[in-house]
Amino acid sequence: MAILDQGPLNYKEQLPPIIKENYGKWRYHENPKPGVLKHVSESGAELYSIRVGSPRLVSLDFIREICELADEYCDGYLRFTARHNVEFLVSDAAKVEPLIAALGAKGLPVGGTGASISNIVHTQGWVHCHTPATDASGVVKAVMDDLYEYFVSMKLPAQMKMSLACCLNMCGAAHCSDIAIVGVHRTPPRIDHDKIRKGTEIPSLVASCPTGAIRPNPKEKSVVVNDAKCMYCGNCYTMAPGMEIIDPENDGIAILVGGKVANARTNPMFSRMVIPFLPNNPPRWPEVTEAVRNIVETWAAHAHKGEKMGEWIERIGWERFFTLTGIEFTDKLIDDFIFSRETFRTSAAFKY
Amino acid sequence: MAILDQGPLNYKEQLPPIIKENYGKWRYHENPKPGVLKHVSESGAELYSIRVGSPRLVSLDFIREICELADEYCDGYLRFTARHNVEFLVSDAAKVEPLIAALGAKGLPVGGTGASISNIVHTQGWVHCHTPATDASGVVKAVMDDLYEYFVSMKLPAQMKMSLACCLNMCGAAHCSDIAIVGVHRTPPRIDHDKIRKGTEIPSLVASCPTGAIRPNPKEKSVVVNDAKCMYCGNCYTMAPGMEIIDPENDGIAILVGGKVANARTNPMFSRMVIPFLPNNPPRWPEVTEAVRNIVETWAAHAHKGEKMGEWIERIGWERFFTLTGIEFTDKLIDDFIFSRETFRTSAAFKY
Amino acid sequence: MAEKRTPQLDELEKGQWPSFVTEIKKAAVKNEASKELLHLLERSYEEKRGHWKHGGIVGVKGYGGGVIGRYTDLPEEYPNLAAFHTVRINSPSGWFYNTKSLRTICDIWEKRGSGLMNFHGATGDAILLGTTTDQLQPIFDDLSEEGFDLGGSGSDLRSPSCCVGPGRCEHACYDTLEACYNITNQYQDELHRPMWPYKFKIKFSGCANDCTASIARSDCAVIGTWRDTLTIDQEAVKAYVAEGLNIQAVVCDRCPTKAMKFNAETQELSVIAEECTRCMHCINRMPKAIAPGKERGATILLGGKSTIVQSAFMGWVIVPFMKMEAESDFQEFKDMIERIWEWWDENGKTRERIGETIYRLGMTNFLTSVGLPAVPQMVYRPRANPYVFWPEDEIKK
Amino acid sequence: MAEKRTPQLDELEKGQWPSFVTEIKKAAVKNEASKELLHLLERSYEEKRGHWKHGGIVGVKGYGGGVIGRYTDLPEEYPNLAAFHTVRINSPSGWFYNTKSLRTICDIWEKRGSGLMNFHGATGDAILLGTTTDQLQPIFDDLSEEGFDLGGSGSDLRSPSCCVGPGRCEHACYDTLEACYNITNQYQDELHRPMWPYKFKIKFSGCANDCTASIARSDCAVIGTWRDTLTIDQEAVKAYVAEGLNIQAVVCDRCPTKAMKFNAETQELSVIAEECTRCMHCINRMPKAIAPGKERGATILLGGKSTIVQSAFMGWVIVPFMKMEAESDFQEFKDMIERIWEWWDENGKTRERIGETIYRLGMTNFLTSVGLPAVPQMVYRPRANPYVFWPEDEIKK
Ligand code: SRM
Ligand code: SRM
Ligand code: SRM
Ligand code: SRM
Ligand code: SF4
Ligand code: SF4
Ligand code: SF4
Ligand code: SF4
Ligand code: SF4
Ligand code: SF4
Ligand code: SF4
Ligand code: SF4
Repeated sequence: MAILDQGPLNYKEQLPPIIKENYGKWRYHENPKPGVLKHVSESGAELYSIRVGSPRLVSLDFIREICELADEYCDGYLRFTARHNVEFLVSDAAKVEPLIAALGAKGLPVGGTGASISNIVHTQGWVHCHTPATDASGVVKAVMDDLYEYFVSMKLPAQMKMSLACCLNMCGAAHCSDIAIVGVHRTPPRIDHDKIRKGTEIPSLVASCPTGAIRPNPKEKSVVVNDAKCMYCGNCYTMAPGMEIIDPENDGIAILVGGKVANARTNPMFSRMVIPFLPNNPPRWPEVTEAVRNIVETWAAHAHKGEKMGEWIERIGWERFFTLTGIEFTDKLIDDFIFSRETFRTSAAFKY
Repeated sequence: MAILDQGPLNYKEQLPPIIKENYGKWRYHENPKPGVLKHVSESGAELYSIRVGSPRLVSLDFIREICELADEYCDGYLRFTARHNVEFLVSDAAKVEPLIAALGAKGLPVGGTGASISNIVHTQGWVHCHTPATDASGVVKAVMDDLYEYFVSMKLPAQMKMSLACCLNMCGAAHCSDIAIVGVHRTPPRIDHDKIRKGTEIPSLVASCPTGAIRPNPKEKSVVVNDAKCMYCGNCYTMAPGMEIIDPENDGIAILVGGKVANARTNPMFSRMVIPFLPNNPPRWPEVTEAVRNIVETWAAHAHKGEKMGEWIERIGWERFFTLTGIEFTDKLIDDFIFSRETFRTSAAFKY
Repeated sequence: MAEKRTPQLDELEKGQWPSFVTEIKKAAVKNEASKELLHLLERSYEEKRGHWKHGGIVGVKGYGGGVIGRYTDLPEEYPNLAAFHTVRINSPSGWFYNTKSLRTICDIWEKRGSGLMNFHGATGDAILLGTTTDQLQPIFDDLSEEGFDLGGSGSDLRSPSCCVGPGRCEHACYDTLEACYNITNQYQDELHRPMWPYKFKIKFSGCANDCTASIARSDCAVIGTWRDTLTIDQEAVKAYVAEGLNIQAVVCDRCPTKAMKFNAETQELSVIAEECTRCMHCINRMPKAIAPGKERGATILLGGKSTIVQSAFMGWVIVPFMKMEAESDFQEFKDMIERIWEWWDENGKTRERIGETIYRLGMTNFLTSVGLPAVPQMVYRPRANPYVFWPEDEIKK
Repeated sequence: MAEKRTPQLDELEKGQWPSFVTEIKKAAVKNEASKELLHLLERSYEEKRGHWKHGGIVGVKGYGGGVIGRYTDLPEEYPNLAAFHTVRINSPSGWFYNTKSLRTICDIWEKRGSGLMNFHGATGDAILLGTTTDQLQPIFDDLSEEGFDLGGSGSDLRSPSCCVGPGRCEHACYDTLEACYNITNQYQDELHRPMWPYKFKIKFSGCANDCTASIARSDCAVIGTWRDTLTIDQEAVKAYVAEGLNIQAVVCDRCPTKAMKFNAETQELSVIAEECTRCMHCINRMPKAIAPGKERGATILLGGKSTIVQSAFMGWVIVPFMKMEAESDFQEFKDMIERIWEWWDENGKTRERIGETIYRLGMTNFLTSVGLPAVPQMVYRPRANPYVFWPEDEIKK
C-alpha cells in the first residue's frame, strides 16, 4: 500500500557534496563561456555548471544517458533548470572540458546562459493534450534549430526567454515572455448537443464564457453560441467536451513579444501581440521560424547592450517596433477586452 | 423673434487691432514678471498680456469695471483664459505698469503665469447646483487666499493647475489636475418612493448604477438599494430626484493629486486620490487649505525645476510621496473599481 | 425679505483673493434674487448642504438646450429663488471680447436676471446665473438680436472651445480660433437640439501643450502638431547659451525620446527627426530658437470625459495627423465626425459617452464602422491577450 | 500494428537541436504505446489537429489529483493509446537529483508506462507521459515505496517550485529550497485533494531576478529581498574598474531610481539606501562587489496567473517584507496563506483564480478580511476614481 502524503523527495539528499558544503556560501559567479557558469564560494570552492539543451519530452534512454554522464563527471548528481535545461554540476575544473566533449559527441548542445536564447518553455501540443491549436514540441524544435546559433553563443543584447503555449490556457505561461508563441483558435465552438446533454451542467457552461456568448437552449437542452461575441478562447471547451473548438483549417499561431518577469531595471511586463495569426505548417512551421528570427534579429541589431526585448521596445516605442521589423499593424492588435483602456494612446506625443 | 442657429459671435470682431495685424505671426514670448506675458511678432510688434485673477462668479459691476480698464489701456478689448482669468491685451508697452497699478488699486491680483498657481477651475457648489457635496466658490476662495503668494510669484518648480468639482460629476474636470479638490458623498441614497413613483423610469434608474446596487422594488413601484454595493457616486440622483444623496453630516472633500494634460515631456496623467475625506468646515475649510498647502510645499521643496507634481511623484514613487507629505496611506486609496488592476504593484521593486 | 446677517460669508470677503461674496453683495444691491441668494448661501454654509432642487425642463422656443432649470427647495422663504435658471451663451473663439459685446450682455442681464454671471463656465460658455422662467425667452430674444446665440446643454453637442492659438501664441500649429468658429457654426442644429445618447464635447488646442485640457475635457480633442521636423534657429540657440541656459540639462536631458542633441563645442542644436514625438518640451524652453515644423495640422483624439460612470477616460488617438488649413481640411474633419456621431447614435446607450461606447464595443468595431485605418499610433502598446475577433471573410470555410 | 512511415516527423530529426522525435522513436523501440504515439502524431501533422479526447476522471486511491486522464479519439486504430494518462511526480526542491533517484523513476516507468517523460512539466513536476488506467495505482504504489509522491492537479494546491537559490546562487535572500520543501510538506492534504474554487500555485524565487517567473506563473510569489542596504565591497569595485567595466554607464545610469552613485575620481561606489528598490540590476552587473543587505527576507505577491479567463494577471505585493529564516517565519507565512485560502474558499466562484476573486471583490475587502495592513507598496499608484466604500463605523449617523 502506498504511503499517502509523504511529500516530495527531500532535496537535501539530492544535492552534490560541493553544494552541501557551500550551501548559502556562494560569493559570486562568472560565465566563462556559453553554457558554463562558474560559482565561487566563500570557502574558495569552485562549482562549474554546464547547461545543456533538452527536448524536454524525453525517453528513458535520455535520462539514463545523462545519469551516466553525471556519474562520470559530477559525482552522480545533476539538476534541471526552470527552463527545462539539464545542468551538470562539476566540482572538478579538470572535468569541464571532457564533459563538454562528451556532450558534443552525443549531440547535446551546451549553451543557454547569459545573453543567449535559452530553451523554450513549452507544453504538450498534439502529443498529449485535447485542446491544442498547434503542436508544441514540433514548433519548438523548428524554432530552436533555426536559432541554434543563439543558444550556443552569447552575442545577443541580453537574455532572450521564449515560451510556447499550444492554446489559450497558456500552460507555457507565455504571457510574460520576450517572445511568446501561442496556439490560437479562430472559429466559434461547434456544439455537439448530444454530448452537452449527456454530462454538462448548463449553468456552469454558460457562466464559463468570458464574453457572455453562450446562452441556454432549452429546446435542445443544450446551449447556443452567439458567434459574433465569441473570441474563440476555448474556455467553454475546457468545461464541456461538447463545445468542439479545434478547427484544423483555421487554428494556428499568434506571436506576442516584449514580456519579462525579472524586476531588474524595469518592472515585469506582459507580452504583447504583434502577429495575430500564422498558419500551422508542419513539420517546420516556416512562417513562424521566419517571424521569430526577424524579431530576434531586429532586436539584436537595434537594442542597447543589456536591454531586454520589452525594454528596447518601450524605449523606442511600439510604433517604431513595427517600422523596424516591417510587421504590419492591424486592428487585430488593438485590445478590445476588459483592460483595453490602459493600452489606448492617450497622448498626442508619438512617432510617425 | 429670435434668430435661430446664428452661432457665437464672430471672434474676428472681438480681436484687438494688434492681434488682427499679427495674427499667426507671433515669433516668441517672454514672461518678464508674474502675470505679464510679452509676445513678439515677426513684424516686431509687442503684445503685453496682463493676467488677472477673477472670482469667476462675478457681478455686472465687475464686468463693467474691467471693460473700463480695457477701454483705457487696451483699445477696448480683453479676453478670458481657459482657467477663467482675465487677460488685458496691451499693445503699448508704456501702459503696462499703469494698468498694473490700476488693477492693484482695485484689489485685482496680477499673476498666474509660468511657475505659479493659476486660478482654480471650479463649479457651482451650493450657489447653484442640486447635487453638490461641498461648496465650490467658497473652497476656492479659502484655498486661493491661503496660496495667494504663489499666484503672484513664479517661485514654484513648475506650473500648478488646480481644479475643484463639487460632486463626482466632476464639472471641474478635476480628473487630470495637479491638485484636484473633489466633493464626495459618503452615504447611499435615501429613497423617496413617492418621488420615484411620480416621474422615474425604473429600468433606466436601475441601469444608471455603475455597481448594480439598485434593484426594482415592485411592491413599492420603486427601487431598493443594496447599501453594501453603493459607492455613493450619485449617478442615480442625477437620473432621479427621489434618490436623495446629499448628507450634510457626511459629505465632504477628497483630494487627488498628480494629474496633467500637456504632452510635454511625459504623457497626460490622471489625478490620484491621496486623501479620501476631509470635512466641510465652512467658511474657510481649514483642513482642506492645510492639506493643499502641505502638498504644494512638499512638492516645491523636493521637485526638480520644471517638474510638474505628477512627474515628481512618478519619479520618486508614490510610496515616497506618502512619507514626504506625512499623509496616511489607507486601503481607501487602493482602487477597487473596474480599472483597478493596472494600479496594483506587480513588481517586487519598491521603496520602503 | 428682512435683512439678515451673513457672518460666514462675510468672513470670505477677507483675504487677498477677489471675493465672490463681494460680487454677490454687489449684485444684491440691485437685485432681490441675488440678495436672497446671499442669504440662502449663508444658510447652506450653516447647514452644510445646498438648497436647490433637480432642474425641471425649461427652455426657449426652437431649442432643446442652452438653459438649465433650477429651483430652490425653500421657495416660501426665498420666493425670488423659486425659479433661478441658468442661460448659457456660446462664447466667441478664444474668449476674446470687445468691451461693447460684454457691455451688451451686461445690459440685457441687468434688465432680465440676477446680475450674476460666470466668466466662464467650465465648458467655456458665458453663464448668466439666475433668472425666472418668464424671462428666458425675452433674454434669448434680446441676445439674439445682438448677435449672440446659446450654448449647448443636455444630450447634444456642447459649445466647442479653443485656446488662444494664432491670436497670441507662437506655437499654434493650426488656426484654432477659426476651426472652432467654423465647426461650431456647421453644427448649430446638433448644438441646440439634443438628440444623441449623451453630451459630446469638442476642444481645439493649437499644440501638444493642450491649453484647453482637451484630452481630458472633451470627447473629441483636436491637438495641433506637425508632420515634418521642428525647425531650429542656430543663431538663437547661441543667444540662449550666451544668456546662460543649460541646454543639455534643461532641454536635451528632458526630451522624452532623447531626440534633441546639443553639441557643447559648436553650440549647435540638432534633432533626430524620426525620434521626436512633438511633445513641445524643447520648444517651450527655447521658443526663440525652436519652432514647430512647416507641415502643420492636428492629431485627433476621441473619448475623453470625466469620472461618471465608467471612470474618467482620456481621449486616445484616432487620427495621428490631419491637415487643418483649408476649408477642405475642415470638411474632412466634419465628414469624419459625422460618421462618428452616426455610429455612436446607433450603438450608444442612453447616457453613455462615446468613449464608453467604444470601450464597450471595441476599437475594431468602431474603426471598421467609421472607416478609420488602424495604426500603431492609436495605442501605447498592443493587446496583451490573444482574444482577437476574426471576421468571417478571413476564415476558411 | 503495421509499420507506417513518418516522413513529417522524420524531418524533425534533422537540425542541431535535440529532437523529441528521436526520443519518441527511442521509446517506440521498447513500447507499443509509444510506437502508436509516433504514428498518431504523424497523423496530427498531416491533419493539423490533435487526436485526444477530454480526459475522464482517473486517479489513485486516497488522492483527488496527480493524474491527468487522457484518451485518444481513435481508439480502434490506436488501441494502445485508448488510455494514455499522465502521472505527475512532485519534483525535489530546485530540481536537484542524484542519479539513483532518476534511475528509480526510469525503472518504474519502464515497467509500467510508455517510457516517455517530461523533465519537467511547466509547473515543475516530473511528468510520466502515457500509461493505462490499470497501471495508475501500481505506479503510485511503486513510486511511493521509493519515497516519491505525486504532484497537484485539478482545483488544488499545485506542486510548489523554487529557484536553485542558496544551492548555487550568491543572490539568494532566503533558503528557497528549504522554504519550498517545508511548505510543500505542510500542505500535502491541500496538494492531493482538490477542494478549492480552482488551482493555486506557489513559487519561490530567491531574489528579484525571479528565476522561477513566480510573478507571472504563480498565484503566490515569494520573492527574496532585504530590508536594510545592499553591501558594497570597495576593493572589488576597483577590481571591476581595472577590468574595464564602465560602471557609470552599465550600472549607475541604468539603476531605475538613480540610487547608485559612482565617484570616478575616488573610484568609490555608494548607494542612496532609501532610494534603492532592490531591483538587483547593479548586483547582477557586479556580483563580486555588490550583494544584498544583511536583513533578508521576502516580498509576497498574490494573484499571478495566465490569460484564461479574465486576462493574464501578474502577482501584486501584499506583504512588502516578511522574514523567511526560522521555522517561526515559515509559520507566519503559513498562517497568512491559510487565511487567504479561507477567504478565497468562501468568496471565490468555481474556476476563479484568487487574483480574479480579489479583482472582483476589491482589495479592501480582501485585505480587511485576511487582516493585512494597507501600505503604499501594494500599488504603483493610488486610485484615479473617488469611488471609496465607506464602512458604517466611519460614518456619522
Ligand atoms: C538556472 C536558473 C534558475 C533555476 O533554478 O533553474 C537561473 C540561473 C541564473 N540566473 Fe536566472 N535563472 C533561470 C531562469 C530565469 C528566469 C525565468 C525564465 O527563464 O523563465 C528569469 C526571468 C526572465 C525574464 O525576466 O523574463 C531569470 C532572470 C535572471 C536575471 C535578470 C535578467 C535581467 O537583466 O532582466 C538574472 C541576472 C542577470 O542575468 O544578469 C539572472 C541571473 C541568474 C544567475 C546568474 C544567478 C546566479 O548568480 O547563479 C544564474 C545563471 C544565469 C544564466 O543563465 O546566465 N536570472 N532567470 C534558470 C535557468 C533557466 C534556463 O535554463 O535558461
Ligand atoms: C492663456 C492660456 C490659453 C488660453 O487660451 O486661455 C495659456 C497660455 C499659455 N500657455 Fe498654456 N495656457 C493656458 C492653459 C493651459 C493648460 C490648461 C489648464 O490650465 O487647465 C495647460 C495644461 C496643464 C496641464 O498639463 O495640466 C497648459 C499647459 C502649458 C504648457 C505645458 C507645461 C508643461 O511643461 O507641462 C506650456 C509650456 C510651458 O509653460 O513651458 C504652456 C504655455 C503657454 C504659453 C507660454 C504659450 C504662449 O507661448 O503663449 C502661454 C502663457 C503661459 C503662462 O501662463 O505662463 N501651457 N496651459 C491658458 C491660461 C490658463 C490660466 O489662466 O492659467
Ligand atoms: C455650469 C457647469 C459648471 C460650472 O460651474 O462651470 C456645469 C454644471 C452642471 N453640470 Fe457639468 N457643468 C459644466 C461643465 C462640465 C465639465 C467640464 C468641461 O466641460 O470641461 C464636465 C466634465 C467633463 C466631461 O464632460 O466629462 C461636466 C460633467 C458633468 C456631468 C458628468 C457626466 C458625464 O458627462 O460623464 C454631469 C451629469 C449629467 O450630465 O447628467 C453634469 C451635469 C451638470 C449639471 C447640469 C447638473 C445636472 O445634472 O443637472 C450642472 C448644472 C449646475 C447649475 O445648476 O448651474 N456635468 N460638466 C459647466 C458648464 C458651463 C458651460 O457650459 O461652460
Ligand atoms: C503538463 C502541463 C503542460 C506541460 O506540458 O508542461 C499542463 C497541461 C495541461 N494543463 Fe496547464 N499544464 C501545465 C502548466 C500550466 C501553467 C504553467 C505554470 O504552472 O507555470 C499554466 C499557466 C499558469 C497559470 O497557472 O495560470 C497552466 C494553465 C492551465 C489552464 C488555465 C487556466 C487557469 O488556471 O487560468 C488550464 C485549464 C484548466 O485548468 O481548466 C490548464 C489545463 C491543463 C490540462 C490539464 C488540460 C485540461 O484542461 O485538461 C493539460 C493537460 C495536458 C496533457 O494532457 O498532458 N492549464 N498550466 C503543465 C503542468 C505540468 C506540471 O505539473 O509540471
Ligand atoms: S496550453 Fe492548452 S493545449 Fe497546450 S497543454 Fe495547456 S491546456 Fe493543453
Ligand atoms: S470559445 Fe470562449 S468566447 Fe467562444 S463561446 Fe467558448 S467560452 Fe465563449
Ligand atoms: S460638479 Fe456636480 S454639484 Fe458641482 S456643478 Fe457639476 S453636477 Fe453640480
Ligand atoms: S449612488 Fe451610485 S452606486 Fe449608489 S446606488 Fe446610486 S448610482 Fe448606485
Ligand atoms: S495649446 Fe499650444 S498653441 Fe494653444 S495656447 Fe497653448 S501653447 Fe499656444
Ligand atoms: S518636441 Fe519633445 S520629443 Fe521632440 S525633440 Fe523636442 S523635447 Fe524631444
Ligand atoms: S531568483 Fe535570484 S536567488 Fe534565485 S537563482 Fe535567480 S538570481 Fe539566484
Ligand atoms: S538594486 Fe537596483 S535600485 Fe538598488 S541601487 Fe542597485 S540598480 Fe539601483
